[in-house]
Amino acid sequence: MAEITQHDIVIIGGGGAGLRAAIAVAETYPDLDVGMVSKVYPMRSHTVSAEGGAAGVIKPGDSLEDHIRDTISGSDWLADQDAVEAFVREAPRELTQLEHWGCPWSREPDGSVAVRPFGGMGIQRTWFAADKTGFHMLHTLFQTSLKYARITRYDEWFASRLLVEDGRCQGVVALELRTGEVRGILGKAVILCTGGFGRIFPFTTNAAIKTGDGLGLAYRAGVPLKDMEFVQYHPTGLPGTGILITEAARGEGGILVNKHGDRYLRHYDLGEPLDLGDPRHPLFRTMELGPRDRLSQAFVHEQELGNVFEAPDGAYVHLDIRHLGEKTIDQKIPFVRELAKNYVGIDPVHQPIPVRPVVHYMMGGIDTDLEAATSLPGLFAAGECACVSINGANRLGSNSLPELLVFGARAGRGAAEWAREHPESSRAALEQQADVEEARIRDFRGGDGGTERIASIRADLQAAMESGCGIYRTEATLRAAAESIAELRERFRSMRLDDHSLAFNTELTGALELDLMIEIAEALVHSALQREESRGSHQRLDFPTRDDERFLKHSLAYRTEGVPRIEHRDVVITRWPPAERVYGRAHEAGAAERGT
Amino acid sequence: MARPYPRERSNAWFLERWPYRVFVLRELSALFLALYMGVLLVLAARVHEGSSAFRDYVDALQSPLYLAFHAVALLFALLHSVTWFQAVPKGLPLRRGEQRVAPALLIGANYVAMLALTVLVLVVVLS
Amino acid sequence: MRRSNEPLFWSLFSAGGVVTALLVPALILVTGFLVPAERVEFGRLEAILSHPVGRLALFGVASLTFIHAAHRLRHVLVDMGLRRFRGPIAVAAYLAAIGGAAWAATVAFA
Amino acid sequence: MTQAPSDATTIRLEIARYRPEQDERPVLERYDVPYRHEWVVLDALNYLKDHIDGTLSYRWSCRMGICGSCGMMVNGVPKLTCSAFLRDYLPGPIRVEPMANFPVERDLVTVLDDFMEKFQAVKPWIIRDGEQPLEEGEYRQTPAQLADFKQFSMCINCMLCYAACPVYQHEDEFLGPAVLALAQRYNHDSRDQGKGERQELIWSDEGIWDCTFVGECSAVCPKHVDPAGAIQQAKVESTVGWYRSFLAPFGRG
Ligand SMILES: Cc1cc2nc3c(=O)[nH]c(=O)nc-3n(C[C@H](O)[C@H](O)[C@H](O)COP(=O)(O)OP(=O)(O)OC[C@H]3O[C@@H](n4cnc5c(N)ncnc54)[C@H](O)[C@@H]3O)c2cc1C
Ligand code: SF4
Ligand code: F3S
Ligand code: FES
Repeated sequence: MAEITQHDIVIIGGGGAGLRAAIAVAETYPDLDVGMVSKVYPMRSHTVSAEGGAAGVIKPGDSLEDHIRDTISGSDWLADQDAVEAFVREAPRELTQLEHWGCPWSREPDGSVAVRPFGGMGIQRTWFAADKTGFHMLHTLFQTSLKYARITRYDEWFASRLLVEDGRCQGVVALELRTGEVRGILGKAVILCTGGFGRIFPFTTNAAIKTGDGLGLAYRAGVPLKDMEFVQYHPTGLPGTGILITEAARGEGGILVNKHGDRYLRHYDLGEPLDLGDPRHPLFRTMELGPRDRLSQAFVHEQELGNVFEAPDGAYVHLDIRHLGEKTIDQKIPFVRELAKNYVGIDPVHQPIPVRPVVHYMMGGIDTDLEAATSLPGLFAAGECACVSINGANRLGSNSLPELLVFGARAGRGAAEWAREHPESSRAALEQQADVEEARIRDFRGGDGGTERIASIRADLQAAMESGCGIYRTEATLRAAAESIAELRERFRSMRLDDHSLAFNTELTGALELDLMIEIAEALVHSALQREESRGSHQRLDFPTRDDERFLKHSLAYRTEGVPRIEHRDVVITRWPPAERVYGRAHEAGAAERGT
Repeated sequence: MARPYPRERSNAWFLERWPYRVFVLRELSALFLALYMGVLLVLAARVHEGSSAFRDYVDALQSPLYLAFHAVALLFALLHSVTWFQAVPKGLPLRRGEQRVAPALLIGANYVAMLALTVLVLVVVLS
Repeated sequence: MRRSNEPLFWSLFSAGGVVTALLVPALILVTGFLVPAERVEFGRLEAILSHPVGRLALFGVASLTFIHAAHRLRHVLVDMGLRRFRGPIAVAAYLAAIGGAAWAATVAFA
Repeated sequence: MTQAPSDATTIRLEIARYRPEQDERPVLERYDVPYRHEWVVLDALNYLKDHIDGTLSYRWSCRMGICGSCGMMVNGVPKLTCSAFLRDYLPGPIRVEPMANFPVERDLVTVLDDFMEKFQAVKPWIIRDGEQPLEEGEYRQTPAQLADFKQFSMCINCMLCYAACPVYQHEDEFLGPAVLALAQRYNHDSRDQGKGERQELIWSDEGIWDCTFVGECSAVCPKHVDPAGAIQQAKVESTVGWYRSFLAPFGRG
């Protein structure tokens, strides 16, 4: 029999979003108690590896309107404009709040926070803490959360199933890694903050824990996954490991060159390169400061033209920051130097860094409204696992960290209000569900008779995703991927574990993750199949143009017993009608317009 | 099932890795400093007693045993000086604005002071 | 939580550490090698050690060295495994240092 | 360090295994894994887990030296295994053990409870008498003021410093290097006013005074936090405070 514990609110995930939500509850309703379940100690969450920064309008000369416009055009008009507005309005306040909690933001000489340029943004508005922004944000949030006695943590507990009764989400079943114990953790409201799922691809900047568990849990509980087809490739990952070289390297003036030394971005409608000595370099929304989708796509074309370096770990181009000089590099982007030295053996002060596009961020996620509520009453979601949506078809760099804060806080407050209004219901039924889940996990662990190793199924899944849903897709590649996934689902049924023990069984959690990864990979592929257009990061060679007529819509994937059912919902357009998405040229025109 | 294996404590940890061995030697330098101070005090007492008492003690100091002791003591004293200077910037992180004053500068200043004092001692004693 | 008295001992220890680090190698050079080599005159030594500054310096250096050494040895013995006897060790070490300092006083101010 | 024989194709790992359900104590098991020039020890462990023995347990996540979860003893020295290259240990074998000075939960996984408790005990959050309303914007902090604590804020809680500290090995109550550095991080933050609240614990015997400046904590720290320096500075501050409290017995301590 699974043991049961009870909280007012259960938060799954101790990353930026989860911690922000927990603090929001503790601050607004100190009488409520929070259980925070995380499969790793909170400060290990993936938010820790975000490097570049967090966007928020604070400087004179910048305006909310501009941030909104950059975000919407960056999203290729697939973002909901009411959501973007709310986000942009609240981001500065949230970032300031984090400052008050002790985040060591980099500063101007006068003591105000400093901002830096970032891809796709029309002005310097990205707050940063050197190039360890996510690290500092996460540690600040975690340390701040420690002062609230009513936050109870379940560190290294793996959430494997949502408890749904009376049409409401009322808790979660989780496995304690240390003991192997399975427990029902009840809450009148549940918030999913489980982060992204880059690990369904083989080559990603994402940490090992980013397997998308929360999406799988929600999907299985009947909540739709939104805009899953939009996968962001970051143009500058290190070959081999996929470790990210932050966009800040380009924000500070780094340039991309192909094997002929050509700044090839000029050929892809991203504007004309400025001389490196030109004080205007790097120019906003131009060349290297274009959006990620366009830069990654340019790489593929260069590769087809044979203009890139070939190597066993994959083709690459050069990111050159030598002209910044040792001092700037050590001051502004020291981590870039450290990573390049360690993982490719190159000191960027003297040599260009090899880089290639790498899966980085998932625009899609659990469908939520502006208050972070999902369609399942009592279930909320925030952070990278959610899709509100502000990122549409392509997220702008440095919008995700503030998103965690804004919607994490909203989710916390929303869940708290919900919890105050809704009493706990039939505990017996919940207990019974927990027992069923406990038995399922026991079976997983026992796993006799099977032959398939989870590592090989996972590798095949990742390979299928890469060949089927890469930077460019066609109906044929997507169908092939869908078929592979269906096969993998079968193979998973006959998986077997080497490890049958209770204590810290990471093979077991690996299997639980893989089970959910297969689900969301399937949702992704089928969402991509139905979107017969090219928009933002979703590029279909068989449908090369944007089609607002048919697809200015979100796709919603619902789980069924067969293939996912895909529905559509109109994008919320308020004041910014769809337009062509232009960089380089547009910036110059736009700047002239605004008289800057 | 949780049955953690308790943490292990070693009674010989200070022999296990070079940094620990150096640490223990560094600490033991104090023993030699103290012993040497004893010898110095005896010498001073002999000086106060007069030249013949002093003469006798100089004879003793010329024995290989004393010479060996002083050689070892000197090595330990130098180990103490080097490690002590190394530690100074740790406790005193001087800063000029954003930039930290290079620890090497502070360490260097200590060596300079030591050199100056050594010269002073020699001048006072020998001149 | 008991307020620690370590600052007292530690500051004396540190003072001793500084003085010994700067001076002791030179002193060993003189008394351990130059004196036996008969390069130092008796009269010179007598003059130095009878001079008030010389007396004070000898007392200062010697007593600080003893305190420094007592403190260090006290801790290293504990670190090396005599944790159980940490109390007696501390008492013994500082008593020895005080004894040493008293001896230094009698010699220096004789 | 031995030069890489360019034809190395495999390398031997000796891994400490402890399965509480079957082992009385940790035992070393030997595995041969492929050698690749660009691999770190963690890559070898992952290979091992995926292809040879799925029962091996260890923690890891970011594989880029920032999440702090992959600390282990590599040939007896605390290391982040995601930043320890196989090529630096040629020709092997490489001994991989759980971090020293912690109880072992399973294989290479240690128990963090003690660390987490002490971590919280030093109140690692901004403490202020009064809050400035958010509408008035950020607290001003000059780059120099930031530099005053920045180094101590770089700690990734990997605990390698604890694995290297012999005092922590023998003294259960000792707060230890990273936690003391963390306290300094807040005490030195120009926005913080909580020094008084932290002092009692930090300045106690279990705080800075148990440290005998072995210094290995700083030597093994992958993020150059220099906890030994933090502790030395706190000792100086505590000493100044101690004398001051005698000079001004009626003032605030
Ligand atoms: C290398 C890199 C650099 C980036 N840089 C930037 C940047 O500069 N600017 C920017 O805006 N964005 C950046 N991003 C994106 C941004 O960092 C992420 O989108 C964001 O941190 C996600 O935060 P989160 O709180 O949603 O999830 P995470 O921080 O990933 O946390 C997820 C949490 O959920 C828990 N969890 C997951 N599954 C389970 C389960 N089954 N049971 C229990 N707990 C579970 C985990 O333990 C973890 O605590 C970057 C991303 C990467 C990969
Ligand atoms: S101080 Fe250094 S070694 Fe210690 S936990 Fe922090 S980062 Fe790791
Ligand atoms: S190793 Fe330990 S003794 Fe002090 S200097 Fe570091 S904490
Ligand atoms: S895996 Fe994150 S620090 Fe090594």
